[in-house]
Amino acid sequence: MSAMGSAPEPPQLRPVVSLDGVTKAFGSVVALRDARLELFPGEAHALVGENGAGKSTLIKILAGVHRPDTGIVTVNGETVEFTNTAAAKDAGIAVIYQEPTLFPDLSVAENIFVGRQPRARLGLIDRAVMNREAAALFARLGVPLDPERPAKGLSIADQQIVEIAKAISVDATVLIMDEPTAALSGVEVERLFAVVRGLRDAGAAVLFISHRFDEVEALCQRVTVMRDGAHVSTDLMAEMTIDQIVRRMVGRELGALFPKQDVVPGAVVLEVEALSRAGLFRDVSFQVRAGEIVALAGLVGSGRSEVVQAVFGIDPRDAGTVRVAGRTLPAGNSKAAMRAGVALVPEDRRQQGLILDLSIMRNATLVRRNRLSRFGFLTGGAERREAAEWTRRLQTRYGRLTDPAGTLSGGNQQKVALAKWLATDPKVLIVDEPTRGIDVGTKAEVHRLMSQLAADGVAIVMVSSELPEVLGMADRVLVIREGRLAGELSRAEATEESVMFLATGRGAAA
Amino acid sequence: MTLVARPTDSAPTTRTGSTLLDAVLRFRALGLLIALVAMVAATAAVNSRFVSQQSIRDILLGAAITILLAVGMTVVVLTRGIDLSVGSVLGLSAYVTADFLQVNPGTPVPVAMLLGLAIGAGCGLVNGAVIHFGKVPALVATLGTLYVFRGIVYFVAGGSRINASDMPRGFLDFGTDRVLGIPYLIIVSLVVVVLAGVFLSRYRAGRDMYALGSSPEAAKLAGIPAGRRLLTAYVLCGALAGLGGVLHAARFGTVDASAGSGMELNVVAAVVVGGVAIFGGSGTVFGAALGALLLTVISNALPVLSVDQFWQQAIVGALILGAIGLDRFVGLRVSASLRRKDSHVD
Amino acid sequence: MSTETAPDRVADRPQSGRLRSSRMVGWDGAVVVVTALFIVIAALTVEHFGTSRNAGFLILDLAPVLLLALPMTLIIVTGEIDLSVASTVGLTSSAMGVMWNNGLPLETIMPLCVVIGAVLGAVNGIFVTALGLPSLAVTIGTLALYRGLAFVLLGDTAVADFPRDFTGWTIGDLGASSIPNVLIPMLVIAGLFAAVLHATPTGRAIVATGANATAASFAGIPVGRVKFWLYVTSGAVAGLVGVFWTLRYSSARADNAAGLELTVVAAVLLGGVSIFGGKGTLPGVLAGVVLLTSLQNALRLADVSTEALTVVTGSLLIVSVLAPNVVTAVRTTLSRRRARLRMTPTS
Amino acid sequence: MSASRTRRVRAFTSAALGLSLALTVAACGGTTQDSNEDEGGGGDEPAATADAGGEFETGLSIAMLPKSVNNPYFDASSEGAEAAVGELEGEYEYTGPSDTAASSQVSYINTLSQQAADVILLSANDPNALCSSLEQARAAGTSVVTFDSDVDPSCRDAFVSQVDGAEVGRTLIEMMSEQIGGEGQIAILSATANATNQNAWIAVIEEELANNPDYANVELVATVYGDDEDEKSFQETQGLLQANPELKGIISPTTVGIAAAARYLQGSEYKGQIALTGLGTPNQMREFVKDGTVTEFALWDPTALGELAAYAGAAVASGIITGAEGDTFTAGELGEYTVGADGVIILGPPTRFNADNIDDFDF
Repeated sequence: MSAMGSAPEPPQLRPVVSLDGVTKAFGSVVALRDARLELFPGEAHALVGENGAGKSTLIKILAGVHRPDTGIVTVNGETVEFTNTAAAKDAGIAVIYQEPTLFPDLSVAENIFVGRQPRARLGLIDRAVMNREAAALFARLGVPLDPERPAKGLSIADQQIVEIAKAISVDATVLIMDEPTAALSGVEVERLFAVVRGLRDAGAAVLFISHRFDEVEALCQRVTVMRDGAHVSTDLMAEMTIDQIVRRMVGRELGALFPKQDVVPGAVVLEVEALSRAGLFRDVSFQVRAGEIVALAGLVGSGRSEVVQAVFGIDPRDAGTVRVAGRTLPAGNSKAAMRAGVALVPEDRRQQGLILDLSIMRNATLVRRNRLSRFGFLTGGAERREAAEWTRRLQTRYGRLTDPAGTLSGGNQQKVALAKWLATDPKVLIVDEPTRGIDVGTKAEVHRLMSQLAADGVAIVMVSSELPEVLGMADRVLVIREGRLAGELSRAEATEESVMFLATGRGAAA
Repeated sequence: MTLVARPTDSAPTTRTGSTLLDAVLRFRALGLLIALVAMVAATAAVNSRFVSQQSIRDILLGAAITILLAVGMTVVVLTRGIDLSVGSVLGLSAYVTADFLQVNPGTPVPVAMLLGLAIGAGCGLVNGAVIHFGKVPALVATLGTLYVFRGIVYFVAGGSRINASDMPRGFLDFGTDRVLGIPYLIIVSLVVVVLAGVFLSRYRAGRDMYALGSSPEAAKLAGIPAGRRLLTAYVLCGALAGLGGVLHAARFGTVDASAGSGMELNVVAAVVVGGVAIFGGSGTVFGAALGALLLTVISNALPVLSVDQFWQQAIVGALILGAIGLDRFVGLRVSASLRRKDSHVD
Repeated sequence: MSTETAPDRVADRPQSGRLRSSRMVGWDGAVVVVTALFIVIAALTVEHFGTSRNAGFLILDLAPVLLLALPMTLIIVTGEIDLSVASTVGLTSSAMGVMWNNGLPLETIMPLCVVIGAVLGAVNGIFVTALGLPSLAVTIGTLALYRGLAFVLLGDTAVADFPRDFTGWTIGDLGASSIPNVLIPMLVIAGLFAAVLHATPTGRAIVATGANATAASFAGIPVGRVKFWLYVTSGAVAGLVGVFWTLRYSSARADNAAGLELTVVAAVLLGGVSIFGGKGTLPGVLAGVVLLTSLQNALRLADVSTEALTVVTGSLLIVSVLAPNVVTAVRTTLSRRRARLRMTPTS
Repeated sequence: MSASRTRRVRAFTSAALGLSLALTVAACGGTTQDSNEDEGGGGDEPAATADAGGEFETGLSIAMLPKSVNNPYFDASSEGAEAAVGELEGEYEYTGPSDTAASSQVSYINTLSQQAADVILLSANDPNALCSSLEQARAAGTSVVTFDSDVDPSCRDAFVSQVDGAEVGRTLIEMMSEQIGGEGQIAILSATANATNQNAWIAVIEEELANNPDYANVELVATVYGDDEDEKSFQETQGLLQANPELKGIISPTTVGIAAAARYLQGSEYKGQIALTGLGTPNQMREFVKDGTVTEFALWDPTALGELAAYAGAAVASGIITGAEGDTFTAGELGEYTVGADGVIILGPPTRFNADNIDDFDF
């Protein structure tokens, strides 16, 4: 994608939207502390930061979803307090969320115009006009979507397009986009950017959140970096290099982060052969030896999580075999996998890894509940001892073992999720995005722990979307593209470029 | 440095799915109609009087009140709610209205209907407030008010019964008279079905009901005034149950404290059989009305077919199970085929 | 760095989780205290309430509700519901009458009734777990279906000639005491359920399933199977209650226990079980059952009219869910206000 | 872990079986219906003898427990009972469940016996389900007199019957025959299928039709049950008319049924074509008699029934009667009554209501 031609307009004097000194806490978790941001008309502004840096919270405050605990939000110089999303909308703020939020049962056109459908006589909704306008929006985006079909069954990319159409349909003065391109193809991204540039040049302010720096460079004039919920810096894009930005996001040099010890791999522990599931992945085969860390890399949505879930037996598989230490596992039977010594720490710890309403103790001992019982009964003592032991080993910080897991910070939640599986003494440990959304210090601890486990002879499969983590931790990298194994790279071969090449099937993005 | 793109470069040409879903939805309504026709035909084959003018009028009359309540229930179920108190609301409205007419025999019928609507709307408001402001699940809240409203009827009515002779002639005539051979009650129900149908399909507030039930999270992000819409839905449902009470009084001419007891089951059955998704977001009042009609036809056909009347309740239960099972089955098939069509793995 | 899950998506979870847990401890504890207080006050103020004979009547009255509430608690804790229990009682009662009329010995009939109940529960379980249908809709359906089948079996007639040995034992007292015979088995069953829920791996699985079914299945818990067996248990217990009901009233009828499901659900919720699943204790539920039935008993003894009983039951049901919500809302407001006070000066 | 799964399955099953067996008490030989035949009936007859000339005690606490409290029929009975109790200078209470389940009545019987009521006047929802609690109440010194709807004779002291069953049946068929001119098809719309009273009357009607030459040309083609619900009775009436095109008349021996049927006929094309008679209250039926939908129907006076029940109850509690055949007592203005077989006291013949006399009654 080429950088765009025209020079950015100098920002005007008065910001159309500003946040100052905004804090927001969810229980004990502080998502934002002293966040700042100014958006000027006619500028495209990038907001970057690691997961958990507070970007999404900041957006949701601007969108009226959350209310800040302290701090000031202004629109056109006036202090505002959005009590709901409608108020933010009325103030001219449109948001495209990273996860599409469509109504599956409503038509595509109606999804775009919900709450403000064009009306004819007697206040009746004029469907013809609505469909026409929706079709016009899609024409502007260059996408042939049928406005009358229900949103149910749309692909993620199409859903995102509907979201975009929704946002541009309101002629917003402020357009906020939270990773809108994650699911889009190159052509679609180009079209989107053309539309956004048009809006920007017409005087709208655009806040753009993305992890693709090529896009950030192509679109934005200024960039704000956030870390740990706080504002780090705001600069003109032209004056920054990507290296500088990344350093500010991470807060330290990259190289030192990932201490994988060299281990001589042992016998093959996990063998996956020709694993397939209709519509998700096909013909995936690999082996993992004791002491090895094998990374499954690939784009989001390429089928990595689905593969490991089928290996563990949470999901069914249509074909293929999984063997652990030579024994074949039955399909779709996670209990058998557990008994064979497989553990899976899933991707989304809030929905899959932990039960936030239950106590730390119950979470930590949930998978071992049968082992800990005596004569079929659990009296609490054994659970407490075990939970205390493992939280200590993983240096988890908590108030009491009986506190709900939801009261912990993200990093400590991840440690509890790890603890409950490590307690099973696994032969094969599958970790899906092991450090997503946790702070840098804990990240390093998790990596050290994985390295230690590998040294102790555990075979580790790591699904990760973070290239530095993949490159730093993995002995071998398996790249999945569109549900198929695109290639395997040794530690020496694996670079950002080579992984990206396999993941996308072409050259890494500029 | 990150891996977030998903380059689906495959040209976005095949974006169908609408036709398939449409077909399913049509199939649903069609299936109901077929069942209805088959039921009527089978019964008429046994006894041709089943399709006489009088008989058809009787069936429609019998369905009229259930249809009315099913329309209100549809609105509530669309928002992912449920209102189990409709039977009690009907009883309360029927008794209070009849009592009022007993004292004020000169009251014109429209005023009586307004009174019933108001009583029902009040009950609906209580339901809506407890559900929305008190954050009590609809099932629990309306199960509670099922008791409470019935208790109030007992309290108001005690052991007394209002008989036909206590109510004004004009009101009772309204329960039996016809225009062009069509009884008033049926006309009232049809008007309500059409109005509610237009409201749900052609007004913003109506579409919001679908949106709320389809995805509450998305509705929040879209700035849909959930509170106001929920209150509207429950008030509407209550008001229609209240109107149903007035029609009940006019039709049967006898009202005591137990009027409408247990009716909620039939209404929920009608709505579910009529293809309204129990978890909201899809379905129409026309489907629900057809569902109510089908249930009435069945219960009217049983005595004609000399089927043991005890089967009736069992059939209602089996129909509920069959309807939700069928919807689930069809839904799974559709989503499976959509997934296959949409997938990038061949 | 990829898609940002972030604290936002389920942002207020941690907070509400903490508040909810503290409310839980408060609520079922509160119900136990309120129940105890109520019984003391009623014994002092309502004539005849405190007599041992009344206690006997009370225990017989609450037995079916209590028994049905036990599996209902477990089912609601997994986030599902079973509205068909009372109809299952009716159907097993009808079946019992039919089998008796056909000359089967009672010793065979009674276990058969439990098995029939279990089969009826399994039907619910299959619809809910194998077909993945909403339990509310399924059990409303089987509520009508089972009651209908009960009438199909026995019509509107009653079978009443059960032997006195059995009917007498059901309503009889232990020796010369005024402790009903049924009390001991009832307490044993209740203890069994309490132990399963609170002190076994199965109980942990049940709670985990209700709190977060996805996370539970990722922890290797067979969510569907847990629910299925709970429905089977619920049906079996309903079958047992069908036997008890029939013998207690020496009358097998299709309409036995009609509408009882509402009382059972009300008692369970009153006992502090969250209708959303994941939370609830059996001591709380026992207190809920005792409170509900002794309240009705006391009101009857105090000659309070039936309509009041109806209104009280309905109101208690709503209040049992409403009150904790109000408490939570007040606490949230207070803590937010406190947070603001704490944070404002520093920023 | 299939091992633990099977273990759990087995645990469930064995627990379920264990529970049921626990209740199965000892008894091994197998208790079947046949081994039970000598049971029931012949309960403990009170040993006391009647003091026929005795005086009514004053200060008796007398409670009426109807099938359900929200029923105007029982409201009328209660009025009569209350008046009688007033005469006798006793305490009167009217209490009961709002539904018509037998189990609900048990709770009320228990409550009344706890409150040490002297007399319970009961209209039973089930002939057997109430017996054990009635026995407990009687053991505690409460006299039980049933009215309107009886229980097993062994569990009560006396039964005040509204009317001689045979006479009701005969009256009903006689009225119907008169209205259809002595020939044609008729049908019966009853209450519930196991309603004791209705079934007894229907049996009499059938017997009359079979044996009485006056009714040789009258044919009973169907008996349906409206469950004493308006809607149900409505639908059953419709069904009757559709299924039997030659139908000339309907007998509905229940107040709910006759009112619903009348209301249906009034609004249909069958008005005036189909004769309708049965048992109904004048207030309910006045409308239909005046507009010609119904010519004549019958009923006893529920107020008098309640009054007689109260006197009978007081007589038992005062030892004037024991419920044995031949005992006599005076029921205020109603006059003297004699206890018949099985402790049954009969109020008197039913009253027929038609356009000429209906305005004289208000109940």
